[in-house]
Amino acid sequence: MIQRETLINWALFALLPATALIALWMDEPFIITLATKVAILALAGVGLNIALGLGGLVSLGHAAFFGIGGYAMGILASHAQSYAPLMQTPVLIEGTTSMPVIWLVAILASALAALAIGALSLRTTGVYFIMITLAFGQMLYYFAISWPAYGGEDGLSIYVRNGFPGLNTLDPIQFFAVAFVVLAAVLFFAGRLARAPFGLALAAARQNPERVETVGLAPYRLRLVAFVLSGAVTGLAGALFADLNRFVSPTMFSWQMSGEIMIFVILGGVGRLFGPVAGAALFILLEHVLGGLSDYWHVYLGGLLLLVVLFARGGMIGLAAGREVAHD
Amino acid sequence: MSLILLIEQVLNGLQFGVMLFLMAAGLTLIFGVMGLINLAHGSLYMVGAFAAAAVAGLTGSFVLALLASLIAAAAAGALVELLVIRRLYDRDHLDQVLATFALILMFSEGTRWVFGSFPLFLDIPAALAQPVSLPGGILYPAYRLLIIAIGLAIAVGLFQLIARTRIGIQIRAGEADREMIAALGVDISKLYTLVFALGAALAGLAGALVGAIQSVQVGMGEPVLILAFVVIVIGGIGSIKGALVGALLVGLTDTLGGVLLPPLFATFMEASSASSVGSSLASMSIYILMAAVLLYKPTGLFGSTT
Amino acid sequence: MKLKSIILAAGLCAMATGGFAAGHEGGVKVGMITTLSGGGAGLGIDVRDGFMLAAKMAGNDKLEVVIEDDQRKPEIAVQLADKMIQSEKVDVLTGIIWSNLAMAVVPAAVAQGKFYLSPNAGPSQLAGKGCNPLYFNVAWQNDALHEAAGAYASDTGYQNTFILAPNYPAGQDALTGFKRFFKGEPAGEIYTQLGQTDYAAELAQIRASGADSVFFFLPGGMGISFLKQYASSGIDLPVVGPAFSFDQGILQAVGEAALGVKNTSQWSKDLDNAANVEFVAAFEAEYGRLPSLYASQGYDTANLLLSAMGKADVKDADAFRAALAEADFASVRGDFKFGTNQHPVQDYYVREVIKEGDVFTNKVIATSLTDHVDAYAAECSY
Amino acid sequence: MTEPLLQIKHLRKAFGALVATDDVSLTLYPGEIHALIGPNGAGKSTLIKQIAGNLAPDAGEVWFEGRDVTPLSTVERARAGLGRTFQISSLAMDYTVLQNAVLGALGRRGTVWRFFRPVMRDADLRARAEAALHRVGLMDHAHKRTADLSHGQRRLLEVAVALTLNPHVFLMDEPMAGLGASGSKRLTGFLDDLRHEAPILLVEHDMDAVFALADRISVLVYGRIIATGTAEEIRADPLVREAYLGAEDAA
Repeated sequence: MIQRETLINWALFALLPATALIALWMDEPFIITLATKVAILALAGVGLNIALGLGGLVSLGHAAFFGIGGYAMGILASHAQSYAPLMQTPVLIEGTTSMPVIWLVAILASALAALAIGALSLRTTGVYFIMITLAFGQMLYYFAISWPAYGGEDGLSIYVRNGFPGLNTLDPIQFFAVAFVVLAAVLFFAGRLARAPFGLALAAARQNPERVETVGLAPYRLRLVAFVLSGAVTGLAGALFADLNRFVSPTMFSWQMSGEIMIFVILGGVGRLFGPVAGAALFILLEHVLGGLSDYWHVYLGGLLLLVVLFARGGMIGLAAGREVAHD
Repeated sequence: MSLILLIEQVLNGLQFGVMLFLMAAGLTLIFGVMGLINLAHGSLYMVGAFAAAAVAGLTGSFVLALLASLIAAAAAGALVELLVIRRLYDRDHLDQVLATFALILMFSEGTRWVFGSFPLFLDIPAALAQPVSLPGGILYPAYRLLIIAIGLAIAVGLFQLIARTRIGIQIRAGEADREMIAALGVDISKLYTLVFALGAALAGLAGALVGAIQSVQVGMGEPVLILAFVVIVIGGIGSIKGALVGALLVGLTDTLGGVLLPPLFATFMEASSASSVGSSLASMSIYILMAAVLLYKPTGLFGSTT
Repeated sequence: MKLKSIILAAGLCAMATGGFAAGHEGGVKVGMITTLSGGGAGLGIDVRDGFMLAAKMAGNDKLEVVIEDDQRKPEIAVQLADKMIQSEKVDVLTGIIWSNLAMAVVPAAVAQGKFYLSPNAGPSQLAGKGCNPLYFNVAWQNDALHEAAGAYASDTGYQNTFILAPNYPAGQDALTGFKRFFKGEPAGEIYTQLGQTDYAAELAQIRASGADSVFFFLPGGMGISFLKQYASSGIDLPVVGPAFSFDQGILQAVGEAALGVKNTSQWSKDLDNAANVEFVAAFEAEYGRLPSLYASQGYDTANLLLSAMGKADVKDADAFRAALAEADFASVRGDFKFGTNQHPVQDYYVREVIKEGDVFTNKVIATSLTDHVDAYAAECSY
Repeated sequence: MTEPLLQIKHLRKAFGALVATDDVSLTLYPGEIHALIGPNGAGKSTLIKQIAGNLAPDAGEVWFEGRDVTPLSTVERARAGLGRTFQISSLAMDYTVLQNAVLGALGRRGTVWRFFRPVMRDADLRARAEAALHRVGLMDHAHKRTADLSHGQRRLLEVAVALTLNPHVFLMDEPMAGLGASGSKRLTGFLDDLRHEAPILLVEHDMDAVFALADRISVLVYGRIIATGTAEEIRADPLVREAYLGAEDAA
């Protein structure tokens, strides 16, 4: 029997490309751009959800990885644009405009950062963890603002979107396809992850770390690996987001960005695989509907968020699917 | 750098630290007693500043303005506690972070709705607008000395309140054991509202005091909020003593870092890039301090180890 | 598909725009992206109000304006620009307040064949090597007000001014701009943190430096904080700054602390020309407040556009561009023309902060630079 | 006699002025059940925590299978073969009964770094988990959410998870608590057999079970072991009668 939540997930998932295709047919390229934005922000949320939903790690510093991914793209592409190599000694490293290469670099760079930040932060728990991740995010934010080499506060503009073999990424629908396929692949991976041995142990460590220790597994290492995977996915989303805008700036590192990524996860439902997709879609929709209604739309957004937190604890998918069912 | 300049900068760090303490004390009390992370604390700071500016504009009295900041922030705090916050006590930190993040959005845009987009005017009283001479030939703004004095007085008052009074006993009992306090026959929800309003009033007062020498504008609370969090995390969440020590540490590190690092870098770098690199590092310095403290003691300097 | 044209670069712009001629014959659709919510919303609101006032006064029903809020976030601005170009199919973009947002939006927009009229930001990249035939700046190149301040400081006889600005690109440009026209030697040069609100440490350094005057560029709340703290620090040196910290919207929040400060600007409410008198009166009547620098720039931007609409069809990009370049409109600043890089060649004034009744405002006391051409114009070639 | 599998040497732990563990030495030999009894507050839980590695002793050593494990963490001791059950059930409450057991089997296997294959379709792990559930009689409840189990069933699940680990020594903290008379009796029978797989250090309040099961009994009072011996010896010990059994009026 197909569970109700699974049904909702697939419906949601299909909605995104359907929207993009209808927009293509109606010649509304901006709607495609919005759908692309949803896909990319959802990807960032899926990344956070690995740490937050599965591992119970409330990171208020995921903008750090989002920003690192963004700057990986910005730095590589700007060097390619100006034909100035990134590094000459000891090995020659040149910039690139190839998306797969940029993604790889973004994933590696943000995973590395997550390893360092996680190794230090995971020594703490609870509020301390929330605050230390916030502090690391702020550290990178201030660094990015005052680091003149790549534009400082002004950020970096990349005038032409990076390339993907065989595709014209400047065509909105083709870029959407790229982002959507990446999202689908990561969702598939995250779904498998949650059911794999690692996911079982990680989620157990969230529910009861003592239990996990007693069966001879170290929660710290489980969490660290989860944090690294989570950071890597969010970093990948950052690289795509930078490509969507053809622009990176330190605001990608800001703590409001961390808050927004967290909002996508919560709006959709913490720990639910497709939660971030629903959350990001709703957020973007609200931004455009409410933003058109009033200059003060943040008031309504805040009110809505408050209602979700207070009265709809499973998020939107939780509301629609009813109580979470344990499954094995 | 001359000694006089250095002493003056230490005073500046002290003043900044004392102001941070007013913010951090409320945050840490609220966490200690209710176990709540309140991101919207910065909004109460902003409410205090706006109330003070509005009242000062109407009456011209700075004392009334300070009073208004206390009352308005306490009232806003109590209201928010009654309507929203009390539903969050049994929730996990994640829900608290989100709900209070939502409150920030509402407070900020709501204030802009009421007061408009431009900064408001709030000035210090003329009597304090001149610097005073300190021993050793140091000229120091009278108003900043006043902030230091008020801050220290409040610190002493808070310690007394917690050590000596009935409410203090209840607060300590609440920190130690939430069930015990109910067993003592204390109306726990009233106590919570009271503590929240107290914390809010302190934040509001800080907003008004600082608003008079800075600018009263929407969003003024967030940078201070983050610093206040750094303070209580360094000091140990729930500890008033920790908040005081943490606030002074952060205040001094931030001020002295900004003053000392650029010339330090200038000793081995070209002047203008030294200034730029030095001030970048200075702006990161308190976060580095915080990370270092947490690595050494994962629950802060005065935090309980459990 | 429209976006493909980016690859084809600027040379093919005219053709790309030509493809969308259908729809509004002789009309112009303007997309205004500006900051209407969050911090700094006051500036965007003034630009918008100034622009819309001019549009209303002209009563030209061929001008259609779409307004969107960028929340001062570059990412949002870029997405709005995509929306304006892809969905709204606008002909002209305008409205951006901040240099970093302009740098994020303008290069891509002009590459897609859209005109961009800047009502506020003037980053040096767009004035020099990165200049573009479709980009017009109706306000100033970013350095200009600082250059004017430097020139004024030297004219007044200051020898060692203490200079400070936030540590970000516009701040670095500000100090460079000041020094370009300042003949003395700065007594000290400090970069503060962006968003810093307490300047006690800097004030102590100013006091200890032995400077004879102070120049600062601290936009928004930073300037308010600095001035208030400066006033009570006991330092009694003359202060010079660009108009941003002394403008109509912000001045009331600074209060007495600003009285007597000299600031440089290309516009002032009391400039005595017919267009300005009409503008100030109309703005007060329409919105019930005094116009700001930003409002004047928004107003001029609209009038520039309207003047070009009277001469050419926006679909004929070359003709429309030529019409814009003529700058054939009555600017509230008095004389106004474009230089070779399509940035203003104009006079810069020195204003002093005064009190008129209960309201703090500015009056012009001197002219600092006449027919000033920005420092980057020579690097621009199309 | 053979070498003891678990040997506690002069363990000491103080919290301020309160000495919770005072020079405690204990041994556990293959095939035996060694019961640890004592009144509430005698320091049994503190002692168990030090043996399991949750709490570092101030002085003394814990030896396991001939090596000093005092510096090892809980995780390392668990991997070395120390199977523990908790006084208050410590389980992953959102998981099903089977998932909890599979978690134990996973810990036994030791390789958790598998990110792709669904763990619940791993035949090996599942077989091991189901066998353990079967042994404690929880197989009928395998797909129930752990939070929905009765108190007694959770105690059994604790034991089942410990079984999946195939430990060399069991460390059981009051496994009978809350089981009720019939459940208690069943578990007593079960533990009686289990000692041949691995010896058990048993902390228990249920005196019937203790006297029925234990090869040796140690009595802990105020952090000190006042007597160790067979059931008969303990019953006869005047010190024990005075300090402990006297109060309970043991049979």
